[in-house]
Amino acid sequence: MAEQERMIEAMLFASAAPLSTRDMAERMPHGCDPAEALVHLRKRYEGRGVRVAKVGDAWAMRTAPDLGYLMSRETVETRKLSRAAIETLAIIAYHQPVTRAEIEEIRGVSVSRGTVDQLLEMEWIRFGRRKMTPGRPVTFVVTQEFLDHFGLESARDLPGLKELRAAGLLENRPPPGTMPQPGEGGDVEESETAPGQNELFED
Amino acid sequence: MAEQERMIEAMLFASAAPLSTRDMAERMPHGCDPAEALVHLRKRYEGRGVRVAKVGDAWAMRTAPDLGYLMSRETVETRKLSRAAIETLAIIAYHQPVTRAEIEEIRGVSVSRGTVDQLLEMEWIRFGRRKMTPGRPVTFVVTQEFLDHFGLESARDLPGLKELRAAGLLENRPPPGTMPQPGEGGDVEESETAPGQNELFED
Amino acid sequence: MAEDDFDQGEAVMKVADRLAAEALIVDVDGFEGPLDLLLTLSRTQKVDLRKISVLQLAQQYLAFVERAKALRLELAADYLVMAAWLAFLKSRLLLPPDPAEDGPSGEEMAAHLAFQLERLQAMRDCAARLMGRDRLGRDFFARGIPEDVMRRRKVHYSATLLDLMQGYARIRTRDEFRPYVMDRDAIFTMEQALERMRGLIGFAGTWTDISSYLPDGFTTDSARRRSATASTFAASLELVKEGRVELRQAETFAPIELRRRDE
Repeated sequence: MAEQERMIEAMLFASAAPLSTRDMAERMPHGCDPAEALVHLRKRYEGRGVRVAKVGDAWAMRTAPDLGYLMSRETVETRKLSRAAIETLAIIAYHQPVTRAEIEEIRGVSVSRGTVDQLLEMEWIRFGRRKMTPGRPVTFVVTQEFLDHFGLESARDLPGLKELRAAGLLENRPPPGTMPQPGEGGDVEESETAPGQNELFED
Repeated sequence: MAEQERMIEAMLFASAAPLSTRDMAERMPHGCDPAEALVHLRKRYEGRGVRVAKVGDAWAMRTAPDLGYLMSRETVETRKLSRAAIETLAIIAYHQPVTRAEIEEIRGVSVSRGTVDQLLEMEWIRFGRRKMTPGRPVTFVVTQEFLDHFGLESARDLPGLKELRAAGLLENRPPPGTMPQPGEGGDVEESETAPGQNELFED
Repeated sequence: MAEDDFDQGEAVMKVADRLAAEALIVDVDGFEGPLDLLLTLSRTQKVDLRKISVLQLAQQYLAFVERAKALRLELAADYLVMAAWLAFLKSRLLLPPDPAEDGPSGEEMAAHLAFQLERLQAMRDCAARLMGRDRLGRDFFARGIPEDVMRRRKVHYSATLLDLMQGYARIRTRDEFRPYVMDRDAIFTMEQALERMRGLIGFAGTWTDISSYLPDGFTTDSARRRSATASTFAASLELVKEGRVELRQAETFAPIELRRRDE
């Protein structure tokens, strides 16, 4: 019986829906008696943090009602961060400390106040040192919470352009027909763009 | 303490993902000690159908492996991994933090970017700290999801790790003189991308 | 699997490395690089990898490559690189060491190769042990009905590192492509320069600074001036080659001057 109790305990824990004794019997080896095992299991969980509850004519494990307050923080709705927020965040992570004007220059579009506020509220970014340029604009940097969330040890561990490419993340190709043809001056273009890009990736 | 044990029992039971003691402490009333309660709870579930498993620095409830046969309906199909992906994963786990070049040295062939990409996507590996060697290459390490999936308490518990270390097989020995390095003779795996295109994207 | 290896091993013992090579050749696509092939070949020796005869292994590998050549099979280049290295190693192992020569001894090289093979084999074994473990979602299971349902609605925004990197890649690649698509107006190609100069050199009876040949609109903006200067200079060289003009420069960094050459 102890073994049968183990079986129904595991099934009730892992099942995505409540199980009737019939469901359990079907999964268990022939000759088992889930009804009796249930009696034992219910007894075992009496007064514990979890209990065996009857749901219609099926059974499920539920946390004890008096501990519901422990679950309240898990009642969160997870939403994907917007594209604008992700891009802004990425720029801050890669270029920090960075001013709003610099973010806008890199993104090529203006950054809405809401986006920055959202990232600040999430505590993924914070204000950094003011820049020593006219107007002394504030800068943004990423926080420890940011590093924790993304499983990074430091912002310097973010992969560079070359590694992004190696990981297959730079798949975009210019549309066909816009690729420079040999002898068309393609070499010149390439050598002109290179230094500017490298600059941005300097550690 | 009995009450604290109930609390962590309820929290661990309710969550599908592992929880750290910090996660738990944050949700518990002030002054609770989830670490001590965990010791008790772990003991209580010894030999049961469900057990308290350590996953990195977090904890999770998991069904006992010997009862897996009862759960055929809950089985999740994991993506079939290629031999290259499995070997790459093992090398990252046993040699972490490890760079792409080191993986290639061990396997004797270049690592296709699809392989690394797949492992990143499955969240079994992530980027680690950069290596303090020329070029500051990024490294790869295994994740909590990896530990959870393979039922490991920590990466130190990988099977055979001690023996391998004792046999010197986890050392990074530089080859004497000029050994052929992977990719020297044009790599087979990466050749799907046209060479002309690669060139254009070089930093 | 074990039986196959055994049979293969027996065949080698009885006949020769050449036949073993032939047996392997059928499976040449099945190997993951030269180290993998070497590891397979080493199994025929039936000894602990620590006691393996690297010399014998090198010979087996070279026989394999010879055989592949004879059968006109195309081997990837890295197999041939390894073959060249093993031939070198073989000669080092067979010949008495030359005291005048630098570099690692044959024994050191052989030891490292044996180490690599042992390490690769160890990693294969580890991979197999890892995949054979009890696994989440197959042998043991997580909570089937997680209770983190939304009761109190608090929005939590999430993003993965992949999202972040893709976002960044998106911005960076946009910049990368801009020159190809949009900045073509900053480029004065050599063909354009040549065409322009062919029309103008008829009037260059006296020495003229080639910078005066830059087209309108290409002299003020620095990127455009750079491009036009380069292409005009290249076009001038082309015209010299054709014997149509002469070039001269008084000293380093002095203006480059051009004059029509009369036949």
